[in-house]
Amino acid sequence: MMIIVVSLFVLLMLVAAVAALIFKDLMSAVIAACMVSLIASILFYFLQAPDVAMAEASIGAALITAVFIVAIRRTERFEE
Amino acid sequence: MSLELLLAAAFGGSLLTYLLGKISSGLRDGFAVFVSVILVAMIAGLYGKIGAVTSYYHFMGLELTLRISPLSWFFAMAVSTLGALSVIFSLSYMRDRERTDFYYLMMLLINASMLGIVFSGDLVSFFIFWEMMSWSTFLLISYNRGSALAAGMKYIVFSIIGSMAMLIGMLSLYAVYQTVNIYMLSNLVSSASPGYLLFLLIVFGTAFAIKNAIMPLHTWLPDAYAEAPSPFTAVLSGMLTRMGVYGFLMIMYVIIGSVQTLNMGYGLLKFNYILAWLGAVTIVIPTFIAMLQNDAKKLLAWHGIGQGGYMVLGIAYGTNLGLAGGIFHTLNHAIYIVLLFMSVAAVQYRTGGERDLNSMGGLIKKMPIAFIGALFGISGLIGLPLTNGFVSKWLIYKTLILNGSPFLAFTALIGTWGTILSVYKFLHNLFLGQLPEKYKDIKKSPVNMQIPIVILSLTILLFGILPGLPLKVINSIIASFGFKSLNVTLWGIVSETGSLNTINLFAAILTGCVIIWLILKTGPKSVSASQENTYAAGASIPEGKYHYTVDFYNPFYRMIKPYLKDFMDIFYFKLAGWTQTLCNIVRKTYTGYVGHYVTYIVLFLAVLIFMQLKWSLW
Amino acid sequence: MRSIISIFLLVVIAWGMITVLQEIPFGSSETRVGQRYIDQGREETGAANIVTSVVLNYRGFDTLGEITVLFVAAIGLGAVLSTNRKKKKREIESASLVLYTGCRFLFPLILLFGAYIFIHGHLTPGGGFQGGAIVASAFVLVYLGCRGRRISETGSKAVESLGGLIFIGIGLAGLAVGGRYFLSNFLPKGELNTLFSAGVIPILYIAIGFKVGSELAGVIDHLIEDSE
Amino acid sequence: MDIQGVIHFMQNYTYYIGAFGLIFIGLFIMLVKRNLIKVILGLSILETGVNLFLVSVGYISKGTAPIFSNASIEGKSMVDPVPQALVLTAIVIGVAVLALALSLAVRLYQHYGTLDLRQIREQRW
Amino acid sequence: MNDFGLFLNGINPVLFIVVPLGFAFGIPLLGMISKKIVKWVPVFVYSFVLVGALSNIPDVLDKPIIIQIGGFVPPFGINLVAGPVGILFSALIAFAGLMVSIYAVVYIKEGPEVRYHILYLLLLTGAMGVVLTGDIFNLFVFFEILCISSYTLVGYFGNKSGIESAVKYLIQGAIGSSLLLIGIGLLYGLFGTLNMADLARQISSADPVTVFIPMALMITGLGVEAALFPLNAWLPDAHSSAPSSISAILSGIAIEVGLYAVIRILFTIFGISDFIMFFVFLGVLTLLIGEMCAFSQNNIKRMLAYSSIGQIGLMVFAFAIATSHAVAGGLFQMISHTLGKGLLFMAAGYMIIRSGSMKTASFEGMGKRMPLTCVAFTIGAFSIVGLPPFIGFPSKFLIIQSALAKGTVLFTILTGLVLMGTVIEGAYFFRIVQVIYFKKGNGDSERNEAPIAALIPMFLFTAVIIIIGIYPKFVLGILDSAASELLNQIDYIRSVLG
Repeated sequence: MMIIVVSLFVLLMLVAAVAALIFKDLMSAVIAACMVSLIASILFYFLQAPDVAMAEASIGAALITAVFIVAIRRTERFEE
Repeated sequence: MSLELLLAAAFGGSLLTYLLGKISSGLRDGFAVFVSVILVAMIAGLYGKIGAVTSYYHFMGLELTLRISPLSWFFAMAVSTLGALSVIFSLSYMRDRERTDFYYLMMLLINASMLGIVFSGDLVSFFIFWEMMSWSTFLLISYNRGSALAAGMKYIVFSIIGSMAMLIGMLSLYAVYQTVNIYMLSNLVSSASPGYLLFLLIVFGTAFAIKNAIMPLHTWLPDAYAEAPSPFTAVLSGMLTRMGVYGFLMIMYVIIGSVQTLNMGYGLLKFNYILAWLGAVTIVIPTFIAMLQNDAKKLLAWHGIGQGGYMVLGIAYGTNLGLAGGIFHTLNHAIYIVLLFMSVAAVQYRTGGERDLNSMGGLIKKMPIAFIGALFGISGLIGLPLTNGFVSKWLIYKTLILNGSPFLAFTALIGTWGTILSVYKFLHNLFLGQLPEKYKDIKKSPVNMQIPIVILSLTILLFGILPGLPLKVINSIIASFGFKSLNVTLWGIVSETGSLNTINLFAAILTGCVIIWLILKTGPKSVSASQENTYAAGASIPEGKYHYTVDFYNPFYRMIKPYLKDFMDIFYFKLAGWTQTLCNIVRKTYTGYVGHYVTYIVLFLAVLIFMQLKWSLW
Repeated sequence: MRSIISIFLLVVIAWGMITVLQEIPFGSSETRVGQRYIDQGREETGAANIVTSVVLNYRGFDTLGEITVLFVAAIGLGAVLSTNRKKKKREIESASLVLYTGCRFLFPLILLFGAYIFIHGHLTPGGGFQGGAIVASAFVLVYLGCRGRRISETGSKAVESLGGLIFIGIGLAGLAVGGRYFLSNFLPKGELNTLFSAGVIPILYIAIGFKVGSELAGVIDHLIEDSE
Repeated sequence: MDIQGVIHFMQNYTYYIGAFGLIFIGLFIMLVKRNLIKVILGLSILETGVNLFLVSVGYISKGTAPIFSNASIEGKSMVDPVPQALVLTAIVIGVAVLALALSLAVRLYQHYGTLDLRQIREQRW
Repeated sequence: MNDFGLFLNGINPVLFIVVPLGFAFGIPLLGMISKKIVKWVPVFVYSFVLVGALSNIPDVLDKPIIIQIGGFVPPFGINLVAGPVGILFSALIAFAGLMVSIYAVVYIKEGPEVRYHILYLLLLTGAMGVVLTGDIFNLFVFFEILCISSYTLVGYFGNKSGIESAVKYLIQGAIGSSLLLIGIGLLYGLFGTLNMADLARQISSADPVTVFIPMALMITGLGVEAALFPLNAWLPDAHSSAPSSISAILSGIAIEVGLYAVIRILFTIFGISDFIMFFVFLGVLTLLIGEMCAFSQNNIKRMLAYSSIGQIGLMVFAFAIATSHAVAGGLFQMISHTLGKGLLFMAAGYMIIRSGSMKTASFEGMGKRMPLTCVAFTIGAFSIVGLPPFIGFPSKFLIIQSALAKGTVLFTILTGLVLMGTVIEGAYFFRIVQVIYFKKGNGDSERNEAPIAALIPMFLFTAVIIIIGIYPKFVLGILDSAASELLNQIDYIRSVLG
């Protein structure tokens, strides 16, 4: 039944990605992208890649999101 | 005396001249004259050493050779002599101009590359020297700035098109026969298929037709001649343009061979007929356009095109008489056109660069030597008996009539009429008529300008009276192409269908002159009258009432003007405009919007994938 | 319009992907090279974590390139942001006491955690990159929590440089003294699954950890600067 | 299609669908979005997708992580360590590119005052 | 051969990568001691690399040097392959790098100089890694170093156009590298190996349909950097906004290296040794588009950049013919383009500084103001157009010759198109030469030559352009063996895998 869980995660991840596509508020989009990264890191864990999962969680999800947020703070928040 | 040494001297001399110019201009002038004269002597010394081959360099696995043949000796002699005369002429013309070092460098470099062209034993060296000639000519045409820039651009674009066509032909020969040696090729190519030969003739023909300014490809020439520094225009018109003739001779009669060339095509669509007709067209139209010019150099330039037509006509005909006529005409044309340009340059030098025929006149008294030069020059150009032009034109007409081409002969004749009309305008507006007030105190041309003018004038007479001198050499050229040689005497040509004997002519004309002189002698003594006296019957007239000869042939001009537009030039300008527009449209691909660029990338990938999945390209 | 074209193009690409993915069935990968690493990695490198042995030994050259990429980005980011940077005095509202104290308290702990991760890279999941990122996140915390606190630029630069130089030095040492190969693992391998094992791997990972940590911290630092 | 078939399909393709779904969504964002930050976000999603794909290429059914945390573990059914190593590298490269991109975006905003790529077109044809 | 220390006969090629890298890492430390030293570091480093590359030429002509990193036998570790191609390119990179670094000593005066020199070293290191590596993922990594450092260097001045170009370049480049990475992943999934030779061995027995998809991805990905049409939209922006020294390197090294990667993948990995019609057309298209865009430019650096696109098209055309002569010609064209375009950009750099504008109209009368620079520029332009006796002529000669040696009508027509591109190229280059020399400038006309440290590299380039133009046999030997290395897949596999 692992596969059901995985499929749900994948679905959630794709939904988050689509959300990142749709959101006009860049902040929300970034959070959605962060979700994508986080779920991806869980998927990495399921794929027996703990090293990658750690890297994705710490770099891909955390640091990148921070950098995005800083960048948005310094520019503008809404996509017109 | 090896050919390598000759070329090394030519190229080294040009560079050394440039360097010497940095030290002292006198030293540079002396050295430039020295180099160019030495080259003449060296080449003269090569006479009779025909057939010597030297391999001087290996380039990308090809053996580059130099070789001297009768044809190349003939051209080299002409090139170096005229080059030397032009350099001597330049000495005062170029004094006090800017960048004289550069001028001499390019002048000698062009001379050297022309020598390289004619002495090349293989197509690669031929191409290399050809290209060097092209870009150095470009630099020199642009020398005068202003409108010279456009002329230079026109020249170089045509020139590159020509050399690219030549590159294709040359490399295709290399790819097929694994050699670029002209003489080895001449043995191999004769067995090629007619289609391939036609391809070769077309690509090489394009290159040489551009250089020789044959009718649809002529438009670079008038501007280039008019805008280049005048002593260089002399070289440009005399020999550089005629490298096209050399090229035609080489590709038609050396590489492909007379038998193959003359049998190319069917009936009236034979290659050489078409070329001959192009030549005929080139004679007629430019000559009449020349008539309409009011710029002395442009007028001569259009004649340069027209005379090139005679050469091509002679060469294309492919009989021994015609070839002799074509080659001889090349030489003769070089002599008198150089002379004419030098005369114009002398006038220009004294009048401060004036070229407009409508604003000059009456210089005969002020610059007699220049007038003599112009007179002899136009006599040669028209082809008056006792000038060299007569002999070569005679040869060409005779070929045409003998081979049953009255139409071509007629067109050539029309060309001569046009020539007469227009050169009279030239002579009259420059030297005859009223002298404008501002040129009252004009001085004679300097000695170093007079020397070349006198030499060339005498040469015109010499070759006109003794055509056998050059014709002997031309005879050996024709023989080397595999034609029957002519029966040449010192005074002319003997043949069963009518012979030329200049001594009779000479005698007749001399007699005529003596009679006229006697008649004049018996009449009342002529009194030298001032200009005012002849034009205003002794009364002094206000300056404003002077009338100059402007708008020569104006009614005629109005009549034929609509038909004599340079349609090709307009067409090329349109073409350039279209190219520009097309370029601007293409440029719009790069829209500046990243989204588009990303689309391009994805599109490229999608196309690759689609092609493979649909058609399995790999 | 653009969307339709884009979707069309992506569908074509997807078609190609589907075609090729038929040949790569999930879950049964072609592990010729990988299997050898699993079989012999322990003897050849002495690291328990095969990923680490691949990253630092079998494909150590990639990692050298990788830290270089990060270095490039850090330097480049500095170059991009530094031009005409205005050194204006900023009004910094100090953080609340709770936040401040919390940050001060958490900072060493996070650092320690990061250090643990990169020191144990050859034994457990994790390593220089992950540890470095955690170290960097400690700095992010300080930047956000304790406003006005900065790491010294020279210090972080020196750490960056030294980290890179140590990596290269060890590589060259391998070339010069060890097995005559660049980056060869010339130190004794030790006993599997102990801290002091796997030859040069821990040293490399520590160097990477410091380097990555200071670089990522530097990146954040540059970006945050004068953003308030 | 019965439930077994669906599960089979999912077992075979779920990760691939996830990975390529991310890749295509990322590409799509980059294709149609006009906001620079959004485009960079698309790039980030694209890179995550690529990483996910790489790791799933190296997966072996019922495999274990390639770590010999104690001596008793057999190396028989470990997943391929190479793609994991590659992905580690790729993640770091990705963060480098993204950080650089964002810093450039910040600078660009200072120059143009907008992030709309349609208006940032001074360099063209 | 496997036992290869720091020095054997020549300098170990791994040092070509490691030494610049080490110095790049060390520069921040050096910069703390003295900022003056920093700018001489690239000069020093690339003199060393140049000597090293040249010292390896005799060995390499004999058989390629295979260097294993970490001591693992090829399919299981990363290896460097310093064959004739690798050494040829490293010598080229080192030479161009050395020259441009000398130029940069005086040229780079503003901005964060220390960072410039670090990034410059890393840019060249990336290029060096790409040409030397024998592992496809390693290629990706070095490629990223190359790309990322060029993104930043394009935006080095931090001005509006620089940043804009850098952003655009980055977006396109990042998509390219992602596609490349997907391609690598697919290949790994298919064959379970990353070593080029090993991949090549297995691909020769694989189903062409499936193998093609990763190839398409990789070609697209690398094609962005190699500036194939229509993936080259970044190029004119980036080349024109970067500092001129960087434009010289981008144009002379970066796109060549990208193209190298493309042909390495096509020829060596995928073993496509017959001529590839698609790429023949692509090459001609790239050439024509590049030249046509350059034709109507009045910004000199954009013009030169578009001309680079044209040159790349010519190279692609040459490589796609895929006979040994054609490939040698393509490599030769790369050399001549590196030298010629490097020279042009360097000369243009100072002309821009002196005239204060990139508009071609502002160069009127430059021939008087900076005669030496202008002579260098002119020679570079003539060489790019392919006029004898400069280096552009033999290279173009070789390419056209091998295209015509195909003997088909189609190739004759394509050659005609290529030469038409040359005509356009000639037209705009000659126009610039006219503007420089034959137009009277209205500004001040006193002599204001570029500094001597900038003239030295220009004149060394000029000297090499003329010398190789007259004696092409200096390079023909190594070009021939490089061409046979590229075309001879089996020998490559054998020499790497034993």
